[in-house]
Amino acid sequence: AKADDVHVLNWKGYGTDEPWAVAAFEKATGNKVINDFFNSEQEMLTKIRTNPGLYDVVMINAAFNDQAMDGKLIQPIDTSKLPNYADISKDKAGSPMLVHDGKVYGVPWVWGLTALAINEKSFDKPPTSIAEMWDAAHKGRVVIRDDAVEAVQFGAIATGQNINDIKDMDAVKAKLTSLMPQIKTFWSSENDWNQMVASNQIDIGTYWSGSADRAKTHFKLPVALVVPQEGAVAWLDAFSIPVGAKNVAGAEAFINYMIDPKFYVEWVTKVGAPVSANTKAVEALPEDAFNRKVMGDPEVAKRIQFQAPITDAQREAYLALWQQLKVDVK
Amino acid sequence: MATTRILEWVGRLYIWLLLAFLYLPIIIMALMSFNVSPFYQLPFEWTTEWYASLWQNDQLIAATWNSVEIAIITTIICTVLGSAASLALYRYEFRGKKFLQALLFPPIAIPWLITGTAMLIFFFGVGIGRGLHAILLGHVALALPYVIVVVSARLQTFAPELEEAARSLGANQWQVTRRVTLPWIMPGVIAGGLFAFAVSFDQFVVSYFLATPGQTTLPVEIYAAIRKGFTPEINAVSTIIIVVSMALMLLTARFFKFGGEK
Amino acid sequence: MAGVQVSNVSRSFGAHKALDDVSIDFADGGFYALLGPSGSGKTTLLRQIAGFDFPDSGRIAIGGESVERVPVEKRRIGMVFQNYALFPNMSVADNVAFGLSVRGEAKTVIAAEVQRALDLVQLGKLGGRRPHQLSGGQRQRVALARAIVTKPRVLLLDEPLGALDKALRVDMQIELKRIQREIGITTIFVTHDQEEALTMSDRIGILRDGRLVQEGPPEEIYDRPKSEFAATFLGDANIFRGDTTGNGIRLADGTAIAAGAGAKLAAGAKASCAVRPERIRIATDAGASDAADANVLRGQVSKRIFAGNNSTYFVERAGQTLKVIVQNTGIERLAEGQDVVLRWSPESTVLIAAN
Amino acid sequence: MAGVQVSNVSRSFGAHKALDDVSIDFADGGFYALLGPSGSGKTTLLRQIAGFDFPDSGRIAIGGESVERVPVEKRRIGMVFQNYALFPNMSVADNVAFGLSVRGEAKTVIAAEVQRALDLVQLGKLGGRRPHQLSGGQRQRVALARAIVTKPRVLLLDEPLGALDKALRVDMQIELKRIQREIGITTIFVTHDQEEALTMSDRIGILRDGRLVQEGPPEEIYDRPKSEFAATFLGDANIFRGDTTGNGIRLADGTAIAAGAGAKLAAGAKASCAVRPERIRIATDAGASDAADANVLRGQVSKRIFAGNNSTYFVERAGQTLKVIVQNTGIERLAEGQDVVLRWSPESTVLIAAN
Amino acid sequence: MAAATASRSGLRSALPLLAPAYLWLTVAIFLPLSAMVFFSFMTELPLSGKPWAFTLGNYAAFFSQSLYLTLLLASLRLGLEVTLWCIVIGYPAAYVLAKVLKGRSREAIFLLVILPFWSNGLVRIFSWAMVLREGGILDTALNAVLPFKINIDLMYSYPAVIIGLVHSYVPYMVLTCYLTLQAIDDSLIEAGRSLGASRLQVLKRVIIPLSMPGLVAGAALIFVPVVGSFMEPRILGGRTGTFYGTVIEDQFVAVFNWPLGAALSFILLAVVLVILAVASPVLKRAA
Ligand SMILES: Nc1ncnc2c1ncn2[C@@H]1O[C@H](COP(=O)(O)OP(=O)(O)OP(=O)(O)O)[C@@H](O)[C@H]1O
Ligand SMILES: Nc1ncnc2c1ncn2[C@@H]1O[C@H](COP(=O)(O)OP(=O)(O)OP(=O)(O)O)[C@@H](O)[C@H]1O
Ligand SMILES: [Mg+2]
Ligand SMILES: [Mg+2]
Repeated sequence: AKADDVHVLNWKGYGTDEPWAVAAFEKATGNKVINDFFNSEQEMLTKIRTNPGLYDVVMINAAFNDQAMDGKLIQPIDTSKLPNYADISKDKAGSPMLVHDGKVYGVPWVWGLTALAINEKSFDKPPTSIAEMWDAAHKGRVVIRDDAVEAVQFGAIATGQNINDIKDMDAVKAKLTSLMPQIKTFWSSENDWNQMVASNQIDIGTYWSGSADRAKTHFKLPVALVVPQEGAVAWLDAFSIPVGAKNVAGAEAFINYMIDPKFYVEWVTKVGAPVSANTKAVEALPEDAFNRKVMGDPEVAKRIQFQAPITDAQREAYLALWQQLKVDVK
Repeated sequence: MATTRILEWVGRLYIWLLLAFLYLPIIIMALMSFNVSPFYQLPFEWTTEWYASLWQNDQLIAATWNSVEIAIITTIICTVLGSAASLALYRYEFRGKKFLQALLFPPIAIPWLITGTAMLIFFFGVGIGRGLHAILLGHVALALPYVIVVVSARLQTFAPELEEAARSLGANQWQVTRRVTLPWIMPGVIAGGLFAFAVSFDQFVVSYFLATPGQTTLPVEIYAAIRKGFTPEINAVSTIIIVVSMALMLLTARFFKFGGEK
Repeated sequence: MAGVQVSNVSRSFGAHKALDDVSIDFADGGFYALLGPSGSGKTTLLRQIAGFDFPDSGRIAIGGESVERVPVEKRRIGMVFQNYALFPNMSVADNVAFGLSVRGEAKTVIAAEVQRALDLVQLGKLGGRRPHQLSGGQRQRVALARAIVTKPRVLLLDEPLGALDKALRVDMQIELKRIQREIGITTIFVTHDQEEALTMSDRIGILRDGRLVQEGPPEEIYDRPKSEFAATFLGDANIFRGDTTGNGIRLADGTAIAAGAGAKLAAGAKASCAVRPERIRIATDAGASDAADANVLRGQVSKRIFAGNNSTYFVERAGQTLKVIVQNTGIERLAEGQDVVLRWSPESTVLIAAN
Repeated sequence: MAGVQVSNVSRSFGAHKALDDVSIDFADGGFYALLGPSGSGKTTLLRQIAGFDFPDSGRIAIGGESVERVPVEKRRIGMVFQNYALFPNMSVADNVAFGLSVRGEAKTVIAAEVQRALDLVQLGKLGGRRPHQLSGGQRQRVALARAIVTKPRVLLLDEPLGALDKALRVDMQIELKRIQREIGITTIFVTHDQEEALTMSDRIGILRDGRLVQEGPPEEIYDRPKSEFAATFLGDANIFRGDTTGNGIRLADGTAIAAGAGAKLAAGAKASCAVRPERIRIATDAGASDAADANVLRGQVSKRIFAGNNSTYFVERAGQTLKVIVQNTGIERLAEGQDVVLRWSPESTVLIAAN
Repeated sequence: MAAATASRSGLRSALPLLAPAYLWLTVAIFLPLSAMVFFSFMTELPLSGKPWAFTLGNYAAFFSQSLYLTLLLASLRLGLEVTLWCIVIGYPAAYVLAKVLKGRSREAIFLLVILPFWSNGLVRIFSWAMVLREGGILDTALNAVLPFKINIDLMYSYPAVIIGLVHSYVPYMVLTCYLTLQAIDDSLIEAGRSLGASRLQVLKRVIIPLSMPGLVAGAALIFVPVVGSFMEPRILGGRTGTFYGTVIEDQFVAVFNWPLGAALSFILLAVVLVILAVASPVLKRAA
């Protein structure tokens, strides 16, 4: 990597690779942005491990920050170099998931929910309860993401438990088991969801808040996000700088740019995005913007539960459970 | 005579039905590249917007070129190495031949995901690293077994006395191979080459692991794109590829005869 | 150019001995016919010489040099395969051109040579055809043209004219002989056509069950067969079995047969006499006896078979059917059932040790 | 069982007429030999009868019924292919069993029949081999066994004995004749072996360039050829060309040749006389003239070729080389260069219209 | 037949021809996979920086959880069904191509058969979704033709997986069978029929056995990857789309448990090789 290249590792189509943003950043700083992508967190970790020194910025779900730090994959960030860092909401900036021994290993970027989304054509008025998914009327028209952790955490919410401290696994399993016959398919990408809604194949399912917003505002699909009264899973995405990054200065500049309100507003309006961790950025949105009105609603804030890091053992246990459920339904 | 004719027509009809089955998704893909909705939504609304935006999408175009180049090089290397290996397996008897033949199956049987991961680690470990060269290395290895299996199947039908006849006329091993054996197995080599191209061109996993940022291949672009929303630009580029290759192939078929007479 | 020495060659397929200690010296520039029943090892022998297959034991030399380590393409042979082995992917002309073109001859030279070879086998106009568009005999001629166009030093021909009609075959025989003489190619020729073997070759070898039974110039083999097998295999023969007298044998019924040729055997031993059917004169009367004709037998005609230039009479005598060949000169014909007298000279009778 | 009627059949490959308006009536239960030069359409004709290929025009009937709409497998034919066409994936026994087994015969019946057929072609022990492990002649015999074991009503044989040695060929000829007579199969037989054609068949047809040139019983064709081609193609003939007199021709040098057989032609027309070489008597002296021998020519021996039971003398006379066949009775031999007198009867001379 | 041609020189002559291909395979596949074999006997990946030890536990996991066996059997069944469908659909096409069509059109079709293969797998699958779903093309077309109303919703079902896989793999069968069928001498077919065999009997007794090498090659090239496939089942199969391949994928993608994933794949490999080994003499005998 050349000194003034900034190598960024992120999901594809997730802000950092927007051509207009990249162009603006390059124009402002003279650095050149090179994007690389991953398809799963595990893969992201593998890519960092097997390419030491290649990446300058990497986007890591806060729940995985721990693991990356333990593996000595990322380095502390000098937040003083990031003027916009001051505007990050305090609870997020100070999240124990990102700050270890007082050092900042991740700069919060955006957060969002895995909640429910509905096909508006199938509902006269939006449901309020997660129980809607179990309603026989929707048999065969329910979707859920093919992700063991999320599915189990979702089961926890449905059974009224803390997603980060599930006490009654059996209840979760029973609840999910009874959900399986309702299900049409397991989605894995935004595209899946949108296609299915577009062809009116589904009524309801779990979905990401930012994606639901994008589907509605950008693609004009009949999609509405529902944050059920039982709660929803929330996640926080943050930027980190890998150990051995060759262009730390560039990385800092890039991260700062990414949490800048100007970028954020443009991102939301042009493309659709999750909620920024920068309070100023959210405030810069129009009054009735989804990310401000719904996501900023304190009622909603009370109901959501942020994902905390989980151990490998837990993860494997969840996967085993999830696979068993999928096999049993065959 | 009459039944022969009828059977011939039934046969032709059947081939057309098969082609219809094979091309059904391709036609839909092409149609959707002209549809406004990126989610295959009906009713159909005509647009060429996706072609226009494809034209702007340097990254996708660059990735497509990378794919084409890698697939072509892979095809060439695979057909050469694969045909040579098949010939050796056909011509000579030696101990361990069965074992070598069995070794062709792990690359096919082990899901590409595992192979790709293994390559990533191994290439990282021995310093081959990532990049187009690594992708090529991987693609050739994945496609080779297909070529060998296909060419070997064709070789089974070869009459060995033709090689003898050629040698009795003073042809050395290489001349025999080039002038007598190769023409006979050519349909097999071509089929193997087509498979190799397909394996490489549609190879996502290995490319994905071995690609470096900025230098990717078309499947990698496509798979990464679906997270956000799969744009019909991809349909557009796929349509262009199919149309161009179809034109090339029909042209080839017009000028070369390889399935040909006995 | 180069003679071929086959020394003590054996070759087995599983338990079956296809060649069993065969030694033959094919003289330089000679024309050698190999004969033998179906499955006797003729093709196998040619394959050893060509180098497609290797003897289990024994040695083969071409031009005085052992060829054990010489690959086929360096042996400078030409071969016509029993099943032709034409290259299906090439036109007739390209098939014939193959040997010259791998040698890197100039295009124009090749074209001229190929045309000459095709004209020679009377296929001058079919150069553009593919082998599968040819008739059986046409294919065989392409194979022949392909083998001779390279002017090899040894020509191995495995029934090269078997699928041709008589007229064409004679033409080809003449061409083959001419080429062989002109450039002195050592030619080894497998054929089932006896007349062909007798008329064309300098020497003949007879194989049986992988062993060389007899070997020599055509007339010698024909006139002095060393075994009943050789006598009946090459040409036809009436065989009489009995005990040796001094100069012939005595049959079981006491009739003596005088033999003027063949082995010298101690009196009393079991032996056979062979007489060629064409050497026997057949007549209706006992008179006009010729002094030289010491052997006289009586019998009855049971059948006559017309075979173009001659006819064969089957004559019954003491439980044995004798064959007599009579040239169809257009005169006398004997009726079936007629009593006849057979006469032949001792010189026409070969004494053979019982085997 | 069933005769085969071929009526006005034509078949072209591109511009080439492989069959040109051929009509032949193969009599029920008859043994019919098809002769003709290489590429004359013999195989093509068999293929039309078998139903592998279809005439461009004309009609084929088997047993009186047109077979245009009868598929191959319903025609109840047996065929020996020129290239054998053995199934490479089956053992010899399975090849032979094929026809019976597709017909659904019982296993034990099949085994017995197959063994019988294999014994008959003297391959009883090779049932377990694969075709590629056989010699050429062995393969041909398997093809023969496979065709006859099903007892078809029409047997189409395309050079079925071409790869066999004489002894075996005679055995097979006898077997074929026996089978043909026993179950009365109509047999159509392509061969290049003239003796075979003459000795075995009831009738012979000669094809040339896709046309039927002459057709009839063997002796008739041999003794009364209707064209120079027929005369020289079947058997050998000395041809004299000149102008017709009343009962023969006059050569350019004035010599008259008397002909006792053949066409009746108006005096003065161009015509030929054909004389079989075996009909000519050759002698060193002019004396002892036979009254019946009206034809006498003088010449000089240029060559003698030994051919087993006979020898051929080549005699030069007025720029023409005449052939004379003499049976090798073991007596007189003429030296090359010797002046000789040739004599033959008008009855041995066939008058042929010039073509 | 090959044995007959084999020269006696054996390995030494074969080596120059074999070495490039097998060296390449060694560097790019066998060595990496050996590393995977090594990992499959570990408790943790050394990469992750955690302490690791040797264990057979990953292989034991296969036997201790019925889940894996169930899925393996399901995958084998899927492989078998897809292979059979490919034979049923592809073989006749190969036959027509090799024995019925003549001339240029044959080469063109030969090439056209493989062309769909050159499009992206995922794109193809999305197109299938369009065809198979309720209100999709198949549904609409059938309802337009049929007098009564039916509901075709094959999407997200086992048949959808089969259709998608057959579509992806049938060209293998067509082409490999074509290669051997085209080489069969027509006179063998004629010989069969002259002996009284119907077209069907000739097909069964002569043509199929002679084209067996192509059939076997095609079947192997289809069966083997289908057993390990995960993408088509996942996308087209909906909630029934869980197969052995998808659980292996999960071990790599969802959790960082490569040792288990690798162990599961090598078990798959072993099973597949055993099946091929057992099947090949059976097929040979049939040939
Ligand atoms: N498929 C074909 N295409 C073009 N010409 C052909 C084809 N098959 C046969 N011929 C030609 O038709 C003529 C007759 O062929 P056919 O095989 O009947 O000859 P044949 O009498 O059997 O000769 P032979 O004794 O040499 O076997 C030959 O000149 C041959 O070249
Ligand atoms: N590959 C083989 N495996 C087993 N036996 C074989 C093989 N090749 C030849 N033979 C046997 O060896 C013997 C000699 O075969 P060869 O081909 O030399 O006979 P041939 O004299 O050429 O006979 P023909 O005149 O019939 O062609 C035969 O009995 C044959 O069956
Ligand atoms: Mg032979
Ligand atoms: Mg023929």
